[in-house]
Amino acid sequence: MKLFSKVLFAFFVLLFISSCAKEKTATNQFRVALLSPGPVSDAGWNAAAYEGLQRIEKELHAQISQIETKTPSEFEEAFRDYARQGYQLVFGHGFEFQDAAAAVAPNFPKTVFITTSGNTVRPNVAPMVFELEHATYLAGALAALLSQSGKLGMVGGIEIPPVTSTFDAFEAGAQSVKPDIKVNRSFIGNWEDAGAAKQAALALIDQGCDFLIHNADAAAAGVFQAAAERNVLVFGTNKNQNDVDPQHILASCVSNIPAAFVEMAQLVRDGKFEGKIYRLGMPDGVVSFEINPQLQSQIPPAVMTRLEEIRRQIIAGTIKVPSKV
Amino acid sequence: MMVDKRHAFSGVREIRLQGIQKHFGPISALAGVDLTLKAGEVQALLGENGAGKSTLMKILFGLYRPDAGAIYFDHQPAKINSSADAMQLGLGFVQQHFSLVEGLTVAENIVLGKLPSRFYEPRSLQQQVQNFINTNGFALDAAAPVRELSVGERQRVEIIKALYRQANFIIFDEPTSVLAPLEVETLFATIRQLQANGKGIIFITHKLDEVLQISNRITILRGGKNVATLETSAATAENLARLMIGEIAPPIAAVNHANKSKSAVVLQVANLQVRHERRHVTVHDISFELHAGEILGVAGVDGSGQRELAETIMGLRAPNAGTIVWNFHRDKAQSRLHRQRIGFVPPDRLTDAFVPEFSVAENLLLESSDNAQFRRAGFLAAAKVKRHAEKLIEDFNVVCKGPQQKLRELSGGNQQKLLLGRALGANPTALVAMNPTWGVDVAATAAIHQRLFDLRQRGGAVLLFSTDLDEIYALCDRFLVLHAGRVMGWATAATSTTQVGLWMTGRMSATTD
Amino acid sequence: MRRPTEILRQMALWFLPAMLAFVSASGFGALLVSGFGYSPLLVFSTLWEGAFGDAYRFSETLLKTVPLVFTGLAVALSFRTGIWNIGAEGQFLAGALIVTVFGVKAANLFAPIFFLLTTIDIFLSGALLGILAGWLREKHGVSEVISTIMLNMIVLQFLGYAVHGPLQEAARTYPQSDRLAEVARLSQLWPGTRLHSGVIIAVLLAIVLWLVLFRLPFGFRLRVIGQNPHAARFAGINVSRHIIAAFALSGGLAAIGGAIEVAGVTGRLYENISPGYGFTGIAVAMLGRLHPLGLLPAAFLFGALESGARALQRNLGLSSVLAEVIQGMTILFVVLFETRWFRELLNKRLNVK
Amino acid sequence: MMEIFTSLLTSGISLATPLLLAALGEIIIEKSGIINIALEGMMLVAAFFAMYVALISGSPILGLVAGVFSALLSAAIFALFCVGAQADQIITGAGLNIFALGLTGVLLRRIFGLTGATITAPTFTILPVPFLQKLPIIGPALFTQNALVYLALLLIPITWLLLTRTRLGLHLRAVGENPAAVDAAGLPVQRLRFAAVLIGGSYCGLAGAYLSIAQANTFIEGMTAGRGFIALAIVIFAGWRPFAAAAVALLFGVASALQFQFQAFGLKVPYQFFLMLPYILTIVVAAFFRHRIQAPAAMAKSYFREG
Repeated sequence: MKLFSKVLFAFFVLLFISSCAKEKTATNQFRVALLSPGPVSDAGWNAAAYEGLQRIEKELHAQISQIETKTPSEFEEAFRDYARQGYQLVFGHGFEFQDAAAAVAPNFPKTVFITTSGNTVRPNVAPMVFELEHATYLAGALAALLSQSGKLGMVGGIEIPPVTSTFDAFEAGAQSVKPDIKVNRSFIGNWEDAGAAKQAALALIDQGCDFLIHNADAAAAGVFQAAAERNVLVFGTNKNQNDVDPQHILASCVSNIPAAFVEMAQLVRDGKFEGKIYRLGMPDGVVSFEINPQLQSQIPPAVMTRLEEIRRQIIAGTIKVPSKV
Repeated sequence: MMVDKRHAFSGVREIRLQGIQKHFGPISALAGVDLTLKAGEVQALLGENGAGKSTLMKILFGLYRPDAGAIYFDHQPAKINSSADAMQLGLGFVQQHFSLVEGLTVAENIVLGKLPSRFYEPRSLQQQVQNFINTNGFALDAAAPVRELSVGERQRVEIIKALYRQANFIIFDEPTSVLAPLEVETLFATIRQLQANGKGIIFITHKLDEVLQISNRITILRGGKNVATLETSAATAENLARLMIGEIAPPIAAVNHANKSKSAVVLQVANLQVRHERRHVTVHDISFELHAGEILGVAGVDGSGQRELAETIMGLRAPNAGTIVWNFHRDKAQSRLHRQRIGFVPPDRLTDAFVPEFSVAENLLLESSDNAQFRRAGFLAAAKVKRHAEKLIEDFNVVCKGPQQKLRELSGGNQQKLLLGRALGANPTALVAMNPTWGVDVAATAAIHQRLFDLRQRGGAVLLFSTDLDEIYALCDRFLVLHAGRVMGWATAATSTTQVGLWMTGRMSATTD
Repeated sequence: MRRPTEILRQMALWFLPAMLAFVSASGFGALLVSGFGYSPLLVFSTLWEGAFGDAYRFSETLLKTVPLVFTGLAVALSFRTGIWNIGAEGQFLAGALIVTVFGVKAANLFAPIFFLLTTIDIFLSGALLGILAGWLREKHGVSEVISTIMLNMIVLQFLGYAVHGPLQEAARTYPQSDRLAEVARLSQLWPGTRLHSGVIIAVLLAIVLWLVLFRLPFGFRLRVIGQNPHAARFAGINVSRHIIAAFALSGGLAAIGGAIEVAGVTGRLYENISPGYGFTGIAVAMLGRLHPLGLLPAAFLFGALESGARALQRNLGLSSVLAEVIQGMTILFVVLFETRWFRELLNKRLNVK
Repeated sequence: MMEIFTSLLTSGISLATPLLLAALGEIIIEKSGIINIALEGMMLVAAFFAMYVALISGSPILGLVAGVFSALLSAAIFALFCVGAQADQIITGAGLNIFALGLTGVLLRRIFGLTGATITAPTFTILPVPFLQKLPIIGPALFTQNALVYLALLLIPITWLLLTRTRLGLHLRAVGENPAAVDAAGLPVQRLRFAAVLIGGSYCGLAGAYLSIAQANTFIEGMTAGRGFIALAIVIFAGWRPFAAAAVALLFGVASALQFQFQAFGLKVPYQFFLMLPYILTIVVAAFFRHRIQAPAAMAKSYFREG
């Protein structure tokens, strides 16, 4: 104990000395920050947001900053810190950032807080909702059209609305073309445990599912692995994952998060931001359904035609894709 | 020139320690001690606790490094930096606290560090070790886990370990302090046998009778210095005591066993039966009454059921049948109020009685932390605790730096005095004591015996469990002899030791009635 | 009279290990960050500023210290009693759960009754988890290390279920509870910051626990049991009952921490309410030498490192993982220079001269 | 029905393998009187290096070697602290866990870019054992696995033999019970403990490599997902016995597999209850099979010679 307080004392002394040497930076640059709920190295949800941030830096010559926040208590702190430092735009990458954004926003009217998904709107708070459901609906339809067993499987990370909503759309899409199709879902309870994701996928395949879709972020690697082992087809989500396993990934449900981020940043920079829900889906070109060219041959032309028809109807708005978010 | 470690042991006739010095911090434990050991002799190393006997032997065995001095094997200097060196030079060490691994079997313990090959098969190893045990004339099961052995058996494991390492000189550090009288006889027979085989024996003790009985030569240490070395034939108990203590030991209080009229019954034990959860050591159908103003002894060898009986009487173990009634309180013996009326001296002070890392004062508080005497507004009152400790330290002549010293740092004798003080401090109506003078020097033993006797004189009742027959005879008004959990017979100081000895071994039941 | 060299030696002994621990941790940290193209000096100044740069940053550091104090106290109490309670995480979550139940569903109760009931139930939630582990250990011989690790996972999943099911917000959209009613929230302590009265409760409880452990007969007996349960039994102490009590108190302390995090900071229950406060609490307690007051600075150091690490990310773009490396290294160096080996080495070196 | 049972067992074994490997390693370490809570960190480091080396060399075998080697290095650091310097084992372990999580993250981002990449590393493919795989039920479950699973199965008896039939094992058990006695017998206490930590560390290396190049074929930050702590519990639950550890790990693996089967089956119970299943089962079984096997007496205690 005694020694410990000494460490602390020494720590303070040295930090105080070093803090005298800090450099001050003050700029009038456009400044944009990102709060990610997980590591940006996940090659998925968080990585896409960070890519968007990087594009904002490059294309809009903005000064950027990113922070990984894990608990709700950190969200508000991070928002406040960025706002205090004069950032004009702060993204909270997930529905869970709404509360914190709403709590901080009134104190910092000059900063715009964007949450990806959510429904909280303030003059300077808005959610940006990616309607990935448009693409998963298509995936569901395609899977149902091709499925021999009549069973489809879904592997999720944690059961949160952005995930269940995409799964609901997948199910709806499948049932729209084959009403008696069975769709089962399985959650692993986190975003990192690829081993568990693999076993969850294998269990679904054992139950007879011959098409899988995931929304498990980094852990999806396990789903792809299971698909490869049992030679079933699988859909990628969020990013275009067709290259990850070209032999087994039939198509990817893609939301172009980076492009949307840049667009939003442009709006804010140009003063065109409004406090409203920004829905971005297939009609806006932000969400797309990309079929893996290497497996294109496995889809019969009749199915392709049917798929194109559904796609058109989604874009035209004649098909209402269910969305909870 | 160094002794060649591999071949030295076979021929060494003499080991000489010269000018050995050792300091622990500012305290000087050895201030230049000389000692010569010869093959084929039993040399007793005599001295009070703290005289430096154990430290000297630990240096010889490489467990401590001396600050100064040299060791010669047949006049050639030897460097002993570790116990491994010592063992290679043909030394064996049977320590007071055995260095055995409880979880391993006897065989595994014996070969530990001496296994010739990288792989072994437990059963053939056990067979091999069993043969070794048998050929050396010991009775011991090589396959038994050490955890289940009695103290005497553990000691035998240590001796066999030394022999297995082809030890030429074997050091025994107070070997009898843990043994029952009959086990002592067995040990002495073993030692004589070893001596006959040409081994050199060093026998550390502070018990004069043993010295006179077993040794050829005696070296006496006092305060870390040589006092004298003499042939046993030339020694008497009186001059040894004078050399060891510096003055004649206070005589053990002459107990006046004048029969008092039957006083009140303090404790009534009827048809008690106890089963041990793992072993089959049980207490069979024991009944007795403990009266105020008497010292009732329970004699028996280690493992005779004394421990189980004592623990049951103290409420630490549930009896399977029978009743225990303390006449002044009919509640379970565990209640803390009760504890202040019955003092308890458990057998092993460091594991049963104390928290070695706590201070002396805190250890004195162990049984009475709820006592209003030490509290102020519900909190422990440090000043009161300290005053209590200071008083006890003074009353029981405990040598320590004060109430704040860690208990671990006290010598065994002082720890024991403290333990007795704790048990007697609250002026109990009764005292249950197990081996209260275990590992304690002559002076402290006398003091403790006096305390027990004083309690008796004040009208207190004492239930004394002991494996030391001398103690039983010296103190008890009457005693029962326990063997394998059964009462073999009742005795008084007038009963012959032969009869009691037979009862203790369970070989013959009472011939009278 | 002491010679000046002796005084110097004493001073060196006092100061050197701490300095060395700090210098080595920062040295290695500097090496690492400069490998990534950052100026070490800038890194340290940012770290400092992030933790203590202004009143607001300081308040955030304190805010991060609070939950660690509670889990640290829970761990310290149990370890002192010889209980290896790894379950502070689960108990923390249980407390968070219970305060939400009351804060959302029972807030219309008469205020004093509400507070009484809520506090009791928060404590009970953790205490019962502790008692369960204690009961499994005492009656069924299940090591508390197993049961508490398992209970952590179970409570975590149960909390997940709760915010998807019975406790989910009225809108039924997100896996989170409704906001706690105002009556259930802790008051703000410092306008303009998020600092809440929980920080006072934390310090008070640390003092109370210190009193209990070192001044009350009950705590004395707990410490005896922790050191030598056998001797405790022989001294007439009912060991089993004390152990269950320690389990309960330890669990209760952690639960209060969880409740305070929800009532003071987040205002709602989420699945990931704790980033592992229960586990960090183990390190906090050990660094604080299992002393209720000693772990206050330990928790504060962890809070400061956490706060500083956020600043490193925000202002320098240093990734969170790099901050973790520096944190891990600091812990390692502090323990290294706390060791017997190091103290002896130091003693020897200084004696030679 | 049989098929479901087989697939349950197959899946269970696959999930149990990393737990088993880590638990076996920890048994060796704890038997020597050291408690290593840095299993998680050691596995993570091994998982990363196994993936990385397998990826650049194209050989899963080389990846495995790299994984074991990196775990050995982290075990050596742990041993230097806890055996060499006698630092507190629990804090050191906790520190090492944080350090490993950070280090692997830093390296991943440094090598594969800040936003990561979906890495697909070369892997140990499934290697059916001829004949044996034809056995009913257990044949496909036990003998259509990858080489690392077989290695793990082999390591159960090997670990048991090591502890009960070799000189080193005898010395390790002794040092965990009573280091002073071992010292008195002239054996090098610290070196033995060092060896135990290294051997146990290499098992963790296998466990980590299994995660990244036999199971998921990728590396994800924090992918061990608490397995190190489960392994710690398994060791105690199994009473420090290798075969029992295998049984407990399998129980845990099958329980985990069971919950995925339930979910896949479409049972309408909140999935959180399925995820709880293995943990509840572990507690229940532990309470049911009550045994009081004593922990190594000197566990978590540093040894130093006085005087």
